[in-house]
Amino acid sequence: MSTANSPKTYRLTVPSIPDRITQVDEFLEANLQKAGIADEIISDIAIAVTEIVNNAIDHGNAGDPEKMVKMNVTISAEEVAIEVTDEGGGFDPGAVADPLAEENLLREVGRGIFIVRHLMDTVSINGVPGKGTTVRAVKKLPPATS
Amino acid sequence: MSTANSPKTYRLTVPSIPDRITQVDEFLEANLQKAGIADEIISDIAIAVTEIVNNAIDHGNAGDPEKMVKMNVTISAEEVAIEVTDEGGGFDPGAVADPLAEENLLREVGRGIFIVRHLMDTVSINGVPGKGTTVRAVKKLPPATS
Amino acid sequence: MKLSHREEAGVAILEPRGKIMGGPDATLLHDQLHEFIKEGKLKVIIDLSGVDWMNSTGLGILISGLTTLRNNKGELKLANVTEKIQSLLTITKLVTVFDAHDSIDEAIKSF
Amino acid sequence: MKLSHREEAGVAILEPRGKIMGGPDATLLHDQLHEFIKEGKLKVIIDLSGVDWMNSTGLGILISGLTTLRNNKGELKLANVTEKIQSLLTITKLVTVFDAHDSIDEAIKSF
Ligand SMILES: Nc1ncnc2c1ncn2[C@@H]1O[C@H](COP(=O)(O)OP(=O)(O)O)[C@@H](O)[C@H]1O
Ligand SMILES: Nc1ncnc2c1ncn2[C@@H]1O[C@H](COP(=O)(O)OP(=O)(O)O)[C@@H](O)[C@H]1O
Repeated sequence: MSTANSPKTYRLTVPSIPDRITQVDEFLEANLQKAGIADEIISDIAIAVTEIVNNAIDHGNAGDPEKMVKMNVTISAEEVAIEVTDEGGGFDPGAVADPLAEENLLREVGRGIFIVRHLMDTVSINGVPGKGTTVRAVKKLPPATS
Repeated sequence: MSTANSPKTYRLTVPSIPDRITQVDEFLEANLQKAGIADEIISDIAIAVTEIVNNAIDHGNAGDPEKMVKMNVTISAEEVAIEVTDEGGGFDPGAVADPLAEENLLREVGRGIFIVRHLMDTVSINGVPGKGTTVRAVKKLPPATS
Repeated sequence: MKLSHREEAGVAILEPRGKIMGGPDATLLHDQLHEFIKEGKLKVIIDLSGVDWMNSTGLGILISGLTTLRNNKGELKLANVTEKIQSLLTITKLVTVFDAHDSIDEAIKSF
Repeated sequence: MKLSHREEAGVAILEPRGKIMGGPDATLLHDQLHEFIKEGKLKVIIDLSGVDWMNSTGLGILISGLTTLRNNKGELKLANVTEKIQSLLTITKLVTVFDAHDSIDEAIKSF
């Protein structure tokens, strides 16, 4: 693979409009495909990233189209690192209700971060009141077979 | 009132498009207002008629825009009679579930005919398989005070 | 029906106006409730003061709002129920299902 | 996501295709389920064979369909759950909530 040794970073900024998630996904998947990453892994990353960006739009920026969501996608031979930053009030991930608790099973929402942690290898959430939230999630890639 | 002694019939035919209910209501209310009927009574009739026409569109004609719903509104000094006919398969009003039963209270649907019977003085439902359903509902008017 | 909404003391307040008779009305109200759920606004009041009348479609929308919010650990309250709507709630036994209040203030305090 | 639907043996079958990732998807699916309820079609199957993947928005839509239909005395079944979706249902414990079948035929028979 030609990109094997030099990490590349791709950047996208979108306004907080729910329908823009389609554009975010297309941008992400196109760049991962260009880097020769397997479809199986691409869909895991895409699921996780759409969760994170939906949260940034809905919760962080509360759907205010004046507020932006920034995404960096860094692809190296070893991993794909995603960083999503919003302009919201930050939040405490420890305070999120357990989506596996019996009484929460029929809730329509509340599984996003849980799924991100399951699909990605490392996830860090940095919410600073007044400065927004940055979520960083990394997916390790299998060693190249060629 | 000038129309006191000569019953007048107004006719409207609409295709089975759910949004057309607005037009049906406007047609009905305009004619009842013209006849000098009190607002209180107009809204009772309007509630009942929108129930009947929604049923004709949704259940009778199953939302097929090629099938029509016909409405006659006859206004006399004594009463307002409504007749709504669809092109559906007819139905058995006796088989409709009781909307007051405990286990049906949280259903979103199933209260229409019950409400029509409550608001109007006489209601007859004539469903003929292959010939559609005609619902006739009459509201008695209070004696004129002038 | 026309629909607007506002927020007060952390409670989302829906303000339908006009008549709730079916057609486009159900979608409008339902979409707004789902928008609230997505944004984590789970305390919702429907202010009925501006509603001239509703038929069973309107009642169905209220029930859908109630059950959807409950499934998501939220709560729906009604405020300013007019006489005509109160009578529909009574004959359909839905008075036993909804928590209705005489004013927005009282509805807010009841959460 | 693209959405079509058909009917078989008195059962409404929803056929979403593509990815279910949020934005416009939720409204589309939810409106169609409400349309079914209005028309009295209360046995519904969601055929997932054409869905590449979904995120929690998709799971939320499935739950909303399930609870909305149950509230209306209907039932929702899943058919042709792909491996990726099955794994999401498993880790979120939603396997215990949904009735899933390997084919449309089996899902129809299960009502
Ligand atoms: N970027 C963010 N800014 C502020 N709050 C957030 C953000 N991301 C997540 N949250 C909070 O964490 C909760 C759980 O998020 P998640 O697990 O994705 O479930 P959902 O988004 O379906 O509610 C959200 O309801 C919200 O309160
Ligand atoms: N014009 C009609 N043609 C065929 N079936 C009808 C018609 N009107 C009513 N029905 C049947 O009667 C049932 C009860 O109607 P209704 O009390 O108005 O409740 P809803 O329309 O909310 O289901 C409907 O679900 C439908 O099965």
